Amino acid sequence: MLHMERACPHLGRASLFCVVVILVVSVGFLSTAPAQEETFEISLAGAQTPAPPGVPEVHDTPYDAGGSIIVSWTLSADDGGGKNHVSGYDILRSTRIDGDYQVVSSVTKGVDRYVDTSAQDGTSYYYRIRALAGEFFIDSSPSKAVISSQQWYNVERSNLLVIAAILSFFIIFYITRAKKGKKLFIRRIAGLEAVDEAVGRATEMGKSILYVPGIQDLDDVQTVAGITILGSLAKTIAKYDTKLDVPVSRSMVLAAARETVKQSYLSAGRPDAYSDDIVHYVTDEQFGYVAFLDGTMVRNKPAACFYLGSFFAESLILAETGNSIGAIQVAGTAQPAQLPFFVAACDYTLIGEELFAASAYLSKEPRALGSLKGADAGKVLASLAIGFGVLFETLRVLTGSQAMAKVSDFIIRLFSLRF
Amino acid sequence: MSVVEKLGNVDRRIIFLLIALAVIIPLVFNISFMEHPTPIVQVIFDKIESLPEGSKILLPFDYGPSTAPELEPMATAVTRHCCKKNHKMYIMALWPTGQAQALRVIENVIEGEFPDKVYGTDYVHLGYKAGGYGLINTILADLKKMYTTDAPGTHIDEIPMMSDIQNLRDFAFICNFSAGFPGLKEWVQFAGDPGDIPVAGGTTAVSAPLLYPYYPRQMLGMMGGLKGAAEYEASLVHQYPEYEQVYQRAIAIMGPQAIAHLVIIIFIIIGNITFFIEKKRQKKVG
Amino acid sequence: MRRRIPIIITFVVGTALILAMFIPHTPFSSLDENLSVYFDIIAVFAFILGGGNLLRVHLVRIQRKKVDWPYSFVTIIGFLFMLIIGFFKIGGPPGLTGDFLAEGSWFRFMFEAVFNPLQATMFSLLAFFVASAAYRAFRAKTKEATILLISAFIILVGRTPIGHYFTFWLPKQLEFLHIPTLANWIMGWPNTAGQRAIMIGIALGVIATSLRIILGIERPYLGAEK
Amino acid sequence: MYALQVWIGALLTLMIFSFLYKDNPFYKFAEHLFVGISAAYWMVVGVWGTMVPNMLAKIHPPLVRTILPALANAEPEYHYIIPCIFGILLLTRLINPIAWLSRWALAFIIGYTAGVRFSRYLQSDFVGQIKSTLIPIVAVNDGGFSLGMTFSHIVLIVGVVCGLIYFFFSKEHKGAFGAASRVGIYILMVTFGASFGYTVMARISLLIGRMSFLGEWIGMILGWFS
Repeated sequence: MLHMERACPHLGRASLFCVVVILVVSVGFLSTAPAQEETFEISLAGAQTPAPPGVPEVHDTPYDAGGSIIVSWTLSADDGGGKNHVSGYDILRSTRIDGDYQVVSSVTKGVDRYVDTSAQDGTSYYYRIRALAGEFFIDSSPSKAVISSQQWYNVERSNLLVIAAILSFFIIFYITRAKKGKKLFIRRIAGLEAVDEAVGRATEMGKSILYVPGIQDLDDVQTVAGITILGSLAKTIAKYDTKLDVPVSRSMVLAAARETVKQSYLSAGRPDAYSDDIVHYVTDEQFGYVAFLDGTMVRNKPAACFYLGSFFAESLILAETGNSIGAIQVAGTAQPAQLPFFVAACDYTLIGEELFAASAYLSKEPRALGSLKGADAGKVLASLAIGFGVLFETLRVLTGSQAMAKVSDFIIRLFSLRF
Repeated sequence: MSVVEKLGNVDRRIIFLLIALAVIIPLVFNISFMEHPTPIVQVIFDKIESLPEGSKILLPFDYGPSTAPELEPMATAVTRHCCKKNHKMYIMALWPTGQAQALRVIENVIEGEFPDKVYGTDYVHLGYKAGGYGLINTILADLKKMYTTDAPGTHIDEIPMMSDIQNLRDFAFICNFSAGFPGLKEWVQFAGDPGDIPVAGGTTAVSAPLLYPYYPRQMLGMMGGLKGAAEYEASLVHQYPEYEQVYQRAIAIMGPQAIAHLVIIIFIIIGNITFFIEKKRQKKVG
Repeated sequence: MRRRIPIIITFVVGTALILAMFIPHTPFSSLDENLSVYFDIIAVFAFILGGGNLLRVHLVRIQRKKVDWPYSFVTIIGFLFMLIIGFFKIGGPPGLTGDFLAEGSWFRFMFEAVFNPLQATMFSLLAFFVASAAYRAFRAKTKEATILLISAFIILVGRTPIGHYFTFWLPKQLEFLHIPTLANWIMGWPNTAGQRAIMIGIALGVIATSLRIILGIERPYLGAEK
Repeated sequence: MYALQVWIGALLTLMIFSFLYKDNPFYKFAEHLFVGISAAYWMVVGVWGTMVPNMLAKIHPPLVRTILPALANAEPEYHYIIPCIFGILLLTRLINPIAWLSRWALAFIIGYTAGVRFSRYLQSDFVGQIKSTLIPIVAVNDGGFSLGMTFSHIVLIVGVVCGLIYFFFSKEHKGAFGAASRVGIYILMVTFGASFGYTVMARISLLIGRMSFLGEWIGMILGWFS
C-alpha cells in the first residue's frame, strides 16, 4: 500500500515540472515582446501621495478551469507603516503594457493578494496596483504579462486520487468475493446475543415483545437494518410461540416488515402463528406515533422492547417509558445525537456501524458484507497512516533530525488536501 | 410504601412541573452570572476584530424558529460586531426558515441599532436558495449563477457591494449559524476545505460535539449552544464597554440554564440512589 | 428501459462529479457547476412533491374516515391558506414584486404568529422529557453507562457559569481539575478522539455506499417504488 | 398587530404544552396545523426564492416581467429545461400509472448526492481527519517538555485508533486487540457523555426560549390591567 502511495507523486511531480517549464517559457517569451517602461503615474505630487506598492507578481492559477490569475504585491510603505494613510488598493488590468488600464477590483488596506477570476483564457494581461490614500493615489510599475489557461489534471489532488482508488478497490474486491459465495468473517456482536436472551425471558414470563424499527422510511439504511434484524428475531419468536408486536410509522415500512415477518414465521415452520396484526401502521406524525407507543407500553407491559432503526428526539421518551415498566431494552441507531440516551437508559445498545454489521451478519447479503469488509480495510489504512505519521512526528520532535522531519512532512502531505 | 418506592414511582407530570419551575423562577428573578470566553469562541471574535475594515463577511442563516433561542443570540452578537467593525455583510440562507430568521436580525440589529448602514453597500440580504450542500457547491464556483437577484428582487449586478464578488473565495470569512443539516459541517466540507476559505460559526449544542474534530485546522472556531453565544456576548462587552448597558440575551438566559442543569443532575443522582437501594434490597430478598 | 435508464443517469452524474474533482478542464468543471444548479432547482420540486403527498394522504384519511380524520381538515386548510397568501404575496409589496416575507405581508405574519411558536414549542417539549428521563431512566447499570454519566455531569456543570464557583478554590497545582477546565479538556481531546473515530467510520460507510450506488450495485430509487 | 401575533403564538404554545398532561384535542389541532403550515411555507419559499428566478427566468425571461422586472430582459438559457424536465418527472410520483417515471429524477438526485458525497467525505472526514491526528506523542511547549499536553496528545491518538478498532468487524475482539477495543468503547462513552450533556443543554435552552416568550405575553396582559 505504501509503495503505491509513493509511486504516484513522482508522476505528479513530473507533470508539474512540465507545466512549470511551459509556463516559464511562455511567460518569458511574452514578457520580452513589449518594451519595459518604468513609468509611475503620480496624480498629485506632494507629501500626501503614498509610497507605491511593489511590482505585482502574476501567475496563472494552477490546476484550474481557466479564467483566473493570481496577483500579489508587496504593500505600500505607507500601509501599516510610514504615514500609514493608505486606505486600500485598486487592481488595474490591461492587454497592453503601456496604457488603457482598467480597474478590475478593489481591496482594503493590508491585503496583498487578489485572484482575478474575470480573465479570458489565451489573452495576455498586464497588472498594476494603485495605492489609494484619500484623494491621492499612486500606481505600481506594470507586471509581467500573464495568460490564464485551463488544465487537464489537478496534480495537487494526486494523493486523493490514490487514496480514493485504494478504498474503491477494496470495497469492490470484497463485494465480488462475497457475491462468489466466499465466507467473510464478522466478529461476534454483544448486542445481538442480548436479543436472544430477551426473547427467552419474555417467553418465561409469558409476556409480549415490542419491536420498533425507527421512525424513518425505507430509504434510510438504518430502517432496512432494523427490518433485517426483525426478520431473524421473528424466527426465534415463532419457535418459542411468544407474542410479537410491531407498530410502524410509515406505510412502506409496513409492507416490508409484514413481508419479512411472514417469511420468518414460514421458515420457522409456524405459518399458523402468523397474522397480519403483528405488524400494524400507526401514524406518520412523530409525536403522535410516540404517544401511541407510550400508551401501548404502559398497557401491555411487554417484557422486552427493541428499538432498532433511525430515531430522533423520541429515543429518550421510548427508553424512559420502557425503563419504567421494567422491560429489557435493546436499542440500536446510527443517529449520533440519540446514541447517548439509548446507552444511558437501555440494557444493550448497538452503536452506529454495529447496527449495520449486525444486519449484514444476519442477512449474509453480499453487498452489505462486502462494504463492511471494504470499510474495515479503510480503517486499517487509517490506523497505519496514523501509526507511521505519529511515529515520525515524535521522532522529529525527540531527535530534531532533518531526515525524520522530511519523512514526517511527506506523510502529512499525503493526507493534505493540496499535495 | 417506603420512601424509596415513593421516590421511584413519582408521576412524570410532577417532574415536568419541577423542571418548568427550575426555568421560570430564575427567569422571573433575573438571575445571571459572569461569563468567561473560551478559546474556541474567542478566536471567532478575534478574527472579526482583526479583519481590516470593510472586509467581506458571509453570514449564512441556517436555522429555524425551533432552535432560534440558541442561535439568534449568536447571530445578533456577530452581526452587531460586524456592524461595529464596518464590515460588509452578505446574508444568505440554506434553510427556508433561515430567510425569515435573517430578516429578524436585519430589522433588529442592522436597521435598528445602526440606522446609517446602507442596504447594498454595507449589507445585502441574498435570501434563501434551495439545494443545501448542492447550493454551497454551486456558489463555490460561481455565486451569481444561483443568486441572480437579492431577496427583494433587485438584479445582482445593480447592487454595488456585489460587483467584486464572483464566488465564495472572494469572502474574507464565512460565519455560519446552523441548526443541523445542512449547516456548519457542510460549510466545512463544501466551502472551507475545497476552497481554502476560513469558516467558523455557531451551532446548536446538539451538533457542537460532533464538529469538534474539525477544530482548529478545518474550522476556525465554534460557538456551541447558548453557552457559546453568551461567551461571544461577553467578548463583545469586554471590547466595547458601551454594550454593558445593552440587554445581552444569552448571558441573561444562562442563569436559568445553569439552575436547570443542576436540577437535572440532582434528578439523575436521586434516580440512581433509588436504583441502587432497590437493587441491594432485591439481592437480599433473592 | 424502466430499470436501465435510471442506472445510466446515476452512473453518468456520479462519475462526472467524481472526475470533476481531478479534472479542472472543460467540460468537467462546468458540468460540476451545472449539475449542482440542476440539483438545487430539482430540490424545489421535492418540496412541491412533499406538499402534494401531504394533501393526498390527508384527503385519503378524510375519505376513509381513519382515526382522527377531522383533524386532517385542519392540516389541509392550514396548508392551502398559507399557500395562497404566500403565492399571491397578499399584504406585501405592490403586485407580485418584492420579497414574499416583506414586513406587513400576511405570509410574514403567519410565519411569526403561527409557524414560529408551533415549531419552537414542539422542540421545547423535549426539555421535559429529558428531565423525566434523567429522573427515571438514566442509570449507571454498567461500567460504560457510568463513564457516560460522569462525563455528562462534568459537561453539564462545566458548561454553565456555576462550574466556576464549584472548584475555583483549587490550588494552582490542581488547576487542571477545575471543572470548566476539565469540561473544555473533555471536549477538546477525548470527545474529539471519539468523534473522529466515528467520523472516519461514517466517511468510509458513505464512500462505500456512494460507490455502490454509482456502479449500480445498489439501487435505492428502484426499491423506493415497492 | 403585534399584540395579536403574541396572543396567537401564546395560545398555540399552550396548546402544545398541554400534551405534557396528556394527549388531547388541543394538542392534535396544533400538531396538524403545524404540519400543513410548514409544508406550505417550504413550497412558497422554494418557488419564489429558487424556481422563479433560477428556472423560469432563465428559460423564458419575459415570463417574470411582473414578478422580477430586473431579470426580464436577460438572454434565455435553454439548458435550464433539463432540471425542469427532471423536476416534472419527480412529480409523476403523485400520478400512479406513470409514477415509475419519477425514478429518473430520483436517479439524478441520488447520483448527484453519491458523487459529491464521495469526494467531500473523502476530503474532509477521511483524509482531513487522519491528517489532524498526525501529531507527535511528546508535546513541547515554549521549548520545554509539557506533561499535560503530552497526556492530551496520547489520549487523542490512542482514542482515535482504539475507537477505529472497536468498529473493526473482521477480527474477533480477543487478547490485546480486545483490550484496545475496550479502551475504544470507554473513549466512545466519554464522547457520548459529552454529547449527552450538550443535548440536554440544547433542550433546556429551547424551553427557556418558550418560557420567556410566555413571560412576554403575561407581561402584556399585566400591562393592560395596570
